[in-house]
Amino acid sequence: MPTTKTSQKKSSFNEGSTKLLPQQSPGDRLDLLKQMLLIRRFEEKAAQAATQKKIKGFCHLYIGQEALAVGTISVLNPHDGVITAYRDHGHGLARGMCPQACMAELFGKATGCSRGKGGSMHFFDAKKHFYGGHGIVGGQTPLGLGIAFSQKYKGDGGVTLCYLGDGAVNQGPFHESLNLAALWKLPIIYIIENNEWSMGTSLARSSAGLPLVNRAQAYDMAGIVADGMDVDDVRAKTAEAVHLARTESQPTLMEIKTYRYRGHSMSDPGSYRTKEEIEKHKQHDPILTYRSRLMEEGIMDNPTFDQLDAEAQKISQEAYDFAEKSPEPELETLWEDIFTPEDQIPPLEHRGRFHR
Amino acid sequence: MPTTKTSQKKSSFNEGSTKLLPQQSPGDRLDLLKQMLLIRRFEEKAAQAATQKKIKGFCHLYIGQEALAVGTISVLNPHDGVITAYRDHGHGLARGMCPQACMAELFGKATGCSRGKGGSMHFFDAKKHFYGGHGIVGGQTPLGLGIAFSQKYKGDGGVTLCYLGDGAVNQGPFHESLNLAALWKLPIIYIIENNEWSMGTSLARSSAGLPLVNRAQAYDMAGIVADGMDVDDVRAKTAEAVHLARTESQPTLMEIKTYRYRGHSMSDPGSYRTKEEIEKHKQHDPILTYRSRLMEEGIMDNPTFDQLDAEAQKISQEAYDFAEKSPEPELETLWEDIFTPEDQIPPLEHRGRFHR
Amino acid sequence: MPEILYREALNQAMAEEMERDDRVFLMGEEVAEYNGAYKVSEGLLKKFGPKRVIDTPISECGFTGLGIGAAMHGLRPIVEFMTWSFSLVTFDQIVNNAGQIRYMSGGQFSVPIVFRGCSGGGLRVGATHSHTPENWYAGVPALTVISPAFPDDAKGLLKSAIRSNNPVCFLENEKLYGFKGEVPEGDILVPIGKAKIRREGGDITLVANSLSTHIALAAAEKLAAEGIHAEVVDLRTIKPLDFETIAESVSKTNRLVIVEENKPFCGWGAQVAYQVQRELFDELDSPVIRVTGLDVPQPYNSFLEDEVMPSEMRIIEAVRESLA
Amino acid sequence: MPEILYREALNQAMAEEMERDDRVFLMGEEVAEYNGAYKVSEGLLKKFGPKRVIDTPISECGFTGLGIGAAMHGLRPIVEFMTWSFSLVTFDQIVNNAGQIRYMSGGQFSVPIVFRGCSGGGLRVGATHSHTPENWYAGVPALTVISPAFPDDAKGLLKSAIRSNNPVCFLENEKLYGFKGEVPEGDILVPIGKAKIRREGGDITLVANSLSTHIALAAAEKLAAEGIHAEVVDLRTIKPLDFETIAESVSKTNRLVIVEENKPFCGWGAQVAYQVQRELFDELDSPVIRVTGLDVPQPYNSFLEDEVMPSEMRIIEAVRESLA
Ligand SMILES: Cc1ncc(C[n+]2csc(CCOP(=O)(O)OP(=O)(O)O)c2C)c(N)n1
Ligand SMILES: Cc1ncc(C[n+]2csc(CCOP(=O)(O)OP(=O)(O)O)c2C)c(N)n1
Ligand SMILES: [Mg+2]
Ligand SMILES: [Mg+2]
Repeated sequence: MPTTKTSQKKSSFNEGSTKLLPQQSPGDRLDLLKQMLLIRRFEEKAAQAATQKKIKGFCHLYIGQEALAVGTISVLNPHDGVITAYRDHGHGLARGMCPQACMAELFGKATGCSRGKGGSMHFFDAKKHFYGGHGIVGGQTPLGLGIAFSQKYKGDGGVTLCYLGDGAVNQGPFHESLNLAALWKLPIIYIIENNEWSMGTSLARSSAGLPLVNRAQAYDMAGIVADGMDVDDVRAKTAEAVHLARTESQPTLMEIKTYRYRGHSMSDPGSYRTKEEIEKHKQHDPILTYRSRLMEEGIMDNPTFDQLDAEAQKISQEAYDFAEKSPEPELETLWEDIFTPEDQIPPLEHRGRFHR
Repeated sequence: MPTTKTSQKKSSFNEGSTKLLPQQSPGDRLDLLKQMLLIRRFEEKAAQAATQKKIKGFCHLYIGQEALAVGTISVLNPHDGVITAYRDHGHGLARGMCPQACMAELFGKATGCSRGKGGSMHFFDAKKHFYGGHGIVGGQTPLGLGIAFSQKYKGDGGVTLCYLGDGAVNQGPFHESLNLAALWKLPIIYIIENNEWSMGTSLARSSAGLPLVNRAQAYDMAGIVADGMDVDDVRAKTAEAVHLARTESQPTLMEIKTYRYRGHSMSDPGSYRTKEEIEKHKQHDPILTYRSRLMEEGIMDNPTFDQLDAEAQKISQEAYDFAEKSPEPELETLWEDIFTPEDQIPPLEHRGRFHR
Repeated sequence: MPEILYREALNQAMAEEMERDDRVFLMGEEVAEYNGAYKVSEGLLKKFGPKRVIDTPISECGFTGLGIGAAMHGLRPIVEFMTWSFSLVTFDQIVNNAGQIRYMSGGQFSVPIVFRGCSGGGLRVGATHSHTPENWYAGVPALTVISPAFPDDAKGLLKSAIRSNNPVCFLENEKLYGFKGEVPEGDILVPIGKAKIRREGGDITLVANSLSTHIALAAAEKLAAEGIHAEVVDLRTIKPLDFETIAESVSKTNRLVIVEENKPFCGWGAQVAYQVQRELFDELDSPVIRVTGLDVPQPYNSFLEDEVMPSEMRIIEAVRESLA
Repeated sequence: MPEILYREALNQAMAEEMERDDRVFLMGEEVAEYNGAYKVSEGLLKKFGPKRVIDTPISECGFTGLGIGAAMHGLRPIVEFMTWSFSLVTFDQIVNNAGQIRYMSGGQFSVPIVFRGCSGGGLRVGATHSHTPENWYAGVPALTVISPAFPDDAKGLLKSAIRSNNPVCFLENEKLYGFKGEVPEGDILVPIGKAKIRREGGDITLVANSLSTHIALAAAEKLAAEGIHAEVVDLRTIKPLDFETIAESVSKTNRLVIVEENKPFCGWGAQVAYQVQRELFDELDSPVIRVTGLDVPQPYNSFLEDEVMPSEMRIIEAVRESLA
């Protein structure tokens, strides 16, 4: 499956990807594992909190897809841009966001990364160059373009990763974005997280012309397929795309095959999929696969794994505790963040109880 | 240039198109010429009326593109659907709309095809199954899908032609439409009228991944290229697509190469193109080319051509006269056609002078 | 009379109309195999098959336009938006195509289509997912906008909407899907454009719609305990506005508080207030007061969001101010 | 003071701000090589080159979103819609992204972007091309909506808009592009959110914006001949609304007619009427009257379209009714 598709466009893909990635130290390799474990354990805690109704509204879990966010983001520089859809916890954590601020956001607390105003679908972290967390399917795809445009405009050497689901592929703005990215040679990598389902709709019921990576051809854009259950494959393929964006300012469309173990959101029983289907994918669990590989490489043994896992659990529990004991936002903060402070425009209402 | 592209999909294209078109009688062949001449002369009259300010607002002329509308529509059955963008005079006339009602619409008169309410961009004729005339670039592409959907739903054997410009290709709704057409196998033919320009923007500045017909591949949809300056080629290629839609309920994307001689609209000086470029295309004028061919075929001689041309001029002049002496709509009609009469909802205003 | 859920009432309306008329079909994201994201279309796929109950890709422009084109060709589509917030991506199709084609064609093409789905806030899903777009659509001359508060109206108005030859925006409310109420059996048709007095009272008029009607009724209940008798007008249809019913009530009470969840600036309540002061200037004993969603993007946090939404308390305070 | 065209004033504003700040760039359909569909960007490509004056494909969602993303990353885009009617296809990007990201991110991301272009009717281009969407956008809490009537404000407000760190919808008017007026040279900044008295009078207040201001002024002129002295308030900014200036004028005249071109239902005039009756109930000697675009889709025919648009005559009749 991890074959590389290239477009008619001559690209540097053929050089082979290993050249593009510096040799990883054992510590670096363990780090990927740590990140995946953190996401897994964080999401399990989030699931628990959602069941307890401590998290309200939607909560879309990333469990099963960890290697995708971790692998792709691991090849970035700190100033590169990352933007994604509403299933954003994994990307946020992989981008180095504080787990406590993330969990607090899920709880809607004042200490949340978006001050409790965004919620699960709307994580943001300006310092980490994490541009959200976007709830409208496909709506983030032109935004990603803008980040890449600005990177090129400023000449800051940055590139942008913009994620979308397999279902989002059929939103018009994504196509407008692909055309603009190719036409203007913007340093952006569109990453389709193909987890085979958009809510209860299987890929084949939503998209003609599979595989999805084919959509790149229409714009003479480079296209790459990667195995999203294998963090190393994800890294290698992403490195090719990032290299192309960084050195030639060429966009790429990546299709990364993955799978979500849980329902679409916490409120989805997910009865449209068979147990067998889910089990089949769990056989290729990204964490277990990588764990075996690290053991084979002699980098890690079982006790180390257990220790790392315990650490991830601890961080997640601390995030939970932090979120729980954090204060609710002051009612006053309702009126903040509408306009920039230096340019504040008084809202329509007097701040009394009812508006005029 | 008139090569046929087929997708990976096995289609009936390879049979060769001649099989799909019944042999034309000399009268039928002359009829194509008559229609092209009518459009040419009608548009010249419209240009004159616009210069005289008898036509207000926008007036987008079709001169140069006649073979495209005439050739494509000539293979349809009367109940098939036709829908296009704002450059719609040619399609309306080719679909058999009354030239007088068309010209009257341009003049905004009560006798216009849309009662003077639509104008140049919004021709409609329900009896002729002409679904408009649409001003928002790309906005008609999902509508066409709906007509085809209904044809299939009713099983009435109909197919739909939906036209769009080369510039419209980059509107998101078009891509959503392509995916839906392919996914649901709707009997629609999307026809890109590639006249190389969208206003002052050349094709290469608006679209990556040329030729445009490639966009079909992303949806595993059949794609065909035709020479829009050659009415016979247009007919033959359209017949293939219509056959596929009618017999297999499969959509096709056609890219038909053409050229507009005039500015984008009457108010466009068109200085972005060189005289030479325009002259080059006029060498392949669809009417003159076809005229020569008919002469070679012994179907027509010069006097006949002149007579047909005179007839087209006469019809156009009559349309102009009709439009000119037609009455302006009654002010009362302002309030009509908002809601269906059997389901009339009184508008907000009392019908007095100012609204409440 | 049987008591059923608002959600079930909508389901019945669709099922009955689909039974009655072959040309009616339902299309939207997850409406078929999933039985609807909010189970409003439960069982319809089974009953009517995949030709008439159709799951779409996430392509709102595509399937909205498809519905409009099909309506022009003689079908009678029901297009479900998973929520009305997602209709924003296809605003142009609704406004310019559904809203203008009949007029622009000089009356040649009718567009008998119903756009429906839930709208409104209070669900802790943040600013992008909590829109109440009734005022946006009501601003389009040829669009009808309906937002029922009770199961009987949900059923009777949806049936009328499906039978209307005009394009209708039908705004349900997710918080009401589980609301139970009496619904007459059989072919009930509630007229479009008629408000309903849900509670009588002589001291002040409350005009509301959808979920806000319930909040207004609860506030009226509390006010009654204080001896203030509020008349509650449930608008049901936003446009065309039933000004007569409002006017009659205000002529009696001489005071008006409007309760609407949408953001205040140019909300439908502003329109009602304008018309009331215009037509009933001398009848008003105090200014019209609006209780609206606050003029901030919808926050996620539940305390903040509750503060944003119209509340019983804000209504009661507004009533007191009006009567002061 | 030099007299220049409204179009030139806008051009100057952009040129000066682009000169002043590298981060400002202009993007839109035909803005560069064609010099703008309405020549507002004339000469800017030549001056600033293709990096900063950028022709786009016809992909409003794409380039609107691109602008917003670039603004989040620190640039200051000016996005031109060839006309505001075409913004409907990207309504979601404007409302949900430009309008909500700052709030949803807890203030982490500013979106310093200006959306601009012409809006309004009277150009004989039919219903799809004649929208006046100020009320739709003003209904979004975090959006600023500006629509200047005169060249000086066009320049001074556009410069302020470009310098604002908030997303601004800047609605020009095609019929005014050729309007000539005095414009001070140099760095004039007109404050956002401040209305301006364009004519003083003690008998009645007329509130208007954009093209309607000119119609109101013409009506006021005629009324003056009858001895009726109307004060004309040019709103300039629709939101935030300068209620103080309106209130001051109405407190003096005790009568108000609002002139707005948008369709009546939930137009901004309804909001103004609501606030006025709410705050100045006892000051009003007669009801607030609105003269609006009529509640029909915009027709193509010029006589019909003229009937739809606010006119001097309708204003004069409204004033007479108000004073009766
Ligand atoms: C415009 C819009 N339409 C519909 C939705 C509702 N919705 C949210 S997620 C989703 C499915 C998306 O599936 P996919 O893109 O495959 O992402 P995944 O959930 O698998 O990560 C839908 C239909 C939405 N948020 N926005
Ligand atoms: C959504 C939208 N954006 C912009 C416009 C303005 N506009 C009208 S025609 C046109 C160019 C279209 O070019 P093309 O699709 O090639 O068609 P052609 O004019 O060549 O027939 C533009 C930009 C519009 N009508 N609608
Ligand atoms: Mg998916
Ligand atoms: Mg073109």
